[in-house]
Amino acid sequence: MAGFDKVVKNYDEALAGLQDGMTVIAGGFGLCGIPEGLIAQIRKMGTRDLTFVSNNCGVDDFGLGVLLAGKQIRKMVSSYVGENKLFEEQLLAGELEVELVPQGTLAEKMRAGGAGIPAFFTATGYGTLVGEGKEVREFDGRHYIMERSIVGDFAIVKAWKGDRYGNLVYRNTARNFNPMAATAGKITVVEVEEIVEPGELDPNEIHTPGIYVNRLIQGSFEKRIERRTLRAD
Amino acid sequence: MAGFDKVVKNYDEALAGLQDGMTVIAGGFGLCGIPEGLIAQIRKMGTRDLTFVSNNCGVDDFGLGVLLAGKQIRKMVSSYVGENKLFEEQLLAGELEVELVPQGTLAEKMRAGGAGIPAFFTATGYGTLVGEGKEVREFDGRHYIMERSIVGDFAIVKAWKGDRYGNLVYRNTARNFNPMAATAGKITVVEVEEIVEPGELDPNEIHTPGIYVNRLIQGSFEKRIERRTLRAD
Amino acid sequence: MALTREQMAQRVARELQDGYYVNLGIGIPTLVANYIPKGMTVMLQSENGLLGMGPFPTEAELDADLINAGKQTVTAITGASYFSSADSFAMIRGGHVDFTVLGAFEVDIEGNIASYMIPGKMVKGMGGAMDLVAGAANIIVTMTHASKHGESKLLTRCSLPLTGAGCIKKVVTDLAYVEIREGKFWLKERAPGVSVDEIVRLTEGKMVIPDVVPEMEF
Amino acid sequence: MALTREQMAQRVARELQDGYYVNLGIGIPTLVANYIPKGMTVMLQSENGLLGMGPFPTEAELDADLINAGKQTVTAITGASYFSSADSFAMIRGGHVDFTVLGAFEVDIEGNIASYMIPGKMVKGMGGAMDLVAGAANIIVTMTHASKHGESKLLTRCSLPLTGAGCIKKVVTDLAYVEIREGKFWLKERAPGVSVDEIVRLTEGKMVIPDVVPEMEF
Repeated sequence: MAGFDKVVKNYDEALAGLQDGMTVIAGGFGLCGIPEGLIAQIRKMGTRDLTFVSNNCGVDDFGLGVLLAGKQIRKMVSSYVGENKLFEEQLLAGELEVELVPQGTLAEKMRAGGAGIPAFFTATGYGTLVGEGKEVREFDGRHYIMERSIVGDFAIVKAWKGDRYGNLVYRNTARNFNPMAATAGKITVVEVEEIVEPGELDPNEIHTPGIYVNRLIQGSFEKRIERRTLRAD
Repeated sequence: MAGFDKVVKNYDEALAGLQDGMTVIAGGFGLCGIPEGLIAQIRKMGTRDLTFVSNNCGVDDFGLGVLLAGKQIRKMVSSYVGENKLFEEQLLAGELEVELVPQGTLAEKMRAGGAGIPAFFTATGYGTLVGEGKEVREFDGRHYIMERSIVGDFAIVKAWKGDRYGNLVYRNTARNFNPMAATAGKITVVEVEEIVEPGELDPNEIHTPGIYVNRLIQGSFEKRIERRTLRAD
Repeated sequence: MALTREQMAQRVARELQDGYYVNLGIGIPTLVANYIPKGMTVMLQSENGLLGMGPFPTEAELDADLINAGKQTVTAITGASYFSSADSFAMIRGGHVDFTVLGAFEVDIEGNIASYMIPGKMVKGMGGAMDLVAGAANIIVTMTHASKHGESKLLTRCSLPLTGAGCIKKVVTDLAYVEIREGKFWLKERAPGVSVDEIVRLTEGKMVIPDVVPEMEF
Repeated sequence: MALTREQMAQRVARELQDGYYVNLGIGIPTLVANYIPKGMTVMLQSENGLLGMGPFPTEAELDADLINAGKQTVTAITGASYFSSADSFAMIRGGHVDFTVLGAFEVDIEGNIASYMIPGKMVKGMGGAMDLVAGAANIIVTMTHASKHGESKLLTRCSLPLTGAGCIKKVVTDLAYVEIREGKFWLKERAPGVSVDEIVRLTEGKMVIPDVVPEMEF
């Protein structure tokens, strides 16, 4: 099954073809479940003018924040940003554009992009700034706005385990946006904690089937915790 | 956690409240993964004028076909019907109405119904009878039709294992329409092969979270095979 | 006396019912989990993708792959499930969460809510708040009745950009429990020792006052 | 000589590439799986919810919970995955399946296809066919060139209700391999021993004939 072996040799190969001005969809919520090595590789490549579709933009020295440091991001499509100072600086300086999208709408836009659905209706954002300029439609007495789907030139994804065919499983809340991101990239690149052989993952328990995955690489992860919170006992 | 124990004592309790004229969404593909005991219970109750949203309508003496025998179905919303003679007879006699929906659109209509999305656009069916009378919209140079979501008064679902909180896992291709059906019922009733205690199912591997499940019952299944096909060796 | 944050959470908790699936926002709403009435169980949904959220972890339980919507480390209870953010918001948008508690800057007599953006300040985003207010049939807002400068937060018309339109029906403030319907606030309860006059003075939007306004008990 | 069903499947199989995810319809398309070129692997998708479909089972392997889109019992290969029908058609509609093979009653010069309904006969439904033709970028239709009565199935305009509009680009019949573009059929290959004249005679829609039409080899 050589044609289905998605494992690439190194990070250069993992992100080969990524060019200035492209749109990248990234998995992760805060610093949880982010493709650390792939972000580091984009930093190293110095690719510029990127549009990132990602729920958040990391912190100053970790996650997508490191690409702000390199002034590599032109636009963020996110639900919540500004956990880092660079973001605010670049936004105020006009170096960075931001499009705020409600979290659930963002997740659904990615899902729709991967599923061949160009647009859908949601009540989220109706009557708010998010709904401005968007088509409004009434269904069964309630108002909804039309939202378009999102597809990326690349998707960068972090999974727990992946087999050589690209079948993926995620762990706990590190799943978050990763499964939708995986479906919505023209080229989907996945970084995993462990590469296993086909058959090691139960076919009933695969979160992302390998058909969505173009390239797979084993990473090593710092897994930084953004808000370490403990209980007393 | 008494408030979360979804297990009901018997089939009467499982389908209490089902009334003439209601819409029922049913999981299953062909005879695979169908809620056999719940269908039998509807047969026993004799509820009439039901609209069933189900990919198929069973065979003459099994699956939803048994409800045709009881003349309990007024309308089928399906992608493929007519594996049984009763269906054809009742259709020609005007006793039964059928709305044909492409299989993927049907699955998505259920998913949208459960997900609070009242309508979505798809290329499926554009330029065909399915698209007639539906809104057509062009996105990025391609034509799409608008499809509405479906919600049922009841959903009847078959799963492999379920814990008392209603967390479900399905087995192999018996998953099919069941996960979407589970989300799209105002009252979702699930029949499982095995009831387990909370914690026995890995939280990373649950296909349907218990929030969607109102009632859970342990069934016994014939699991009839529609097209037994073997290879020579 | 105005309610403490803990008392506000306590009052909100009285709206819970056994078997409710509940989403709690950041701040006072989070405290509601500490006041679930005895003999009652609710299950907490965290919109990043967890149903059955448990308490914060011990040092030994700490897991970078297990956080809540506020990005704090948490635990999961027995019988929990994890899912994607698309599946999580399908659950929310589809109205499957029984009860949602959120903070706010302002609410108004039309049930509008403003909670994510103050013009002139850095805009950080709405996160999941717009989805939560649009998806929840049963939602309660908890916030102080007025600002520190005495400016009412219960208005005729929200002054800040909206998080959602026409979706709020219940508000617990530090002074009162108020319902919203028919374009009016309806005063239902007052904090112990707080006069109806004080509540009326600090409510800018039109408010209906019944003959008797019971005091909350703690 | 017109191609046999097996030869038609064989000709279709030459369009495969190593690493393709493939959906095969019922009938002749199913036979394509028997002719995957040596040294090449493809993975079969079954639209009811299986990626990595294997051969039919032995008696010992028989499993009522494991069927294909034609409702036949099947097996799954090592590295397969199961998913819901919504996820399966997200995969199809989203264009993630590399290659789709379907039967048909008719195709026309605009790439329209009719394959599910003959008016006057009992309508059984389109199943997944409308989704498959709308979702696949790379789709090949295989059918006999004409009916038993000599009526062409390659038409100017389909006479039967459509399964999809403007979506077919390649057709393998028992007589020829034909491409569709610019509102015309383009004759690319002919079955061994079948004359161009016979193909033209049995093609109702406008067809472009190159100077040389190579014979297929088997």
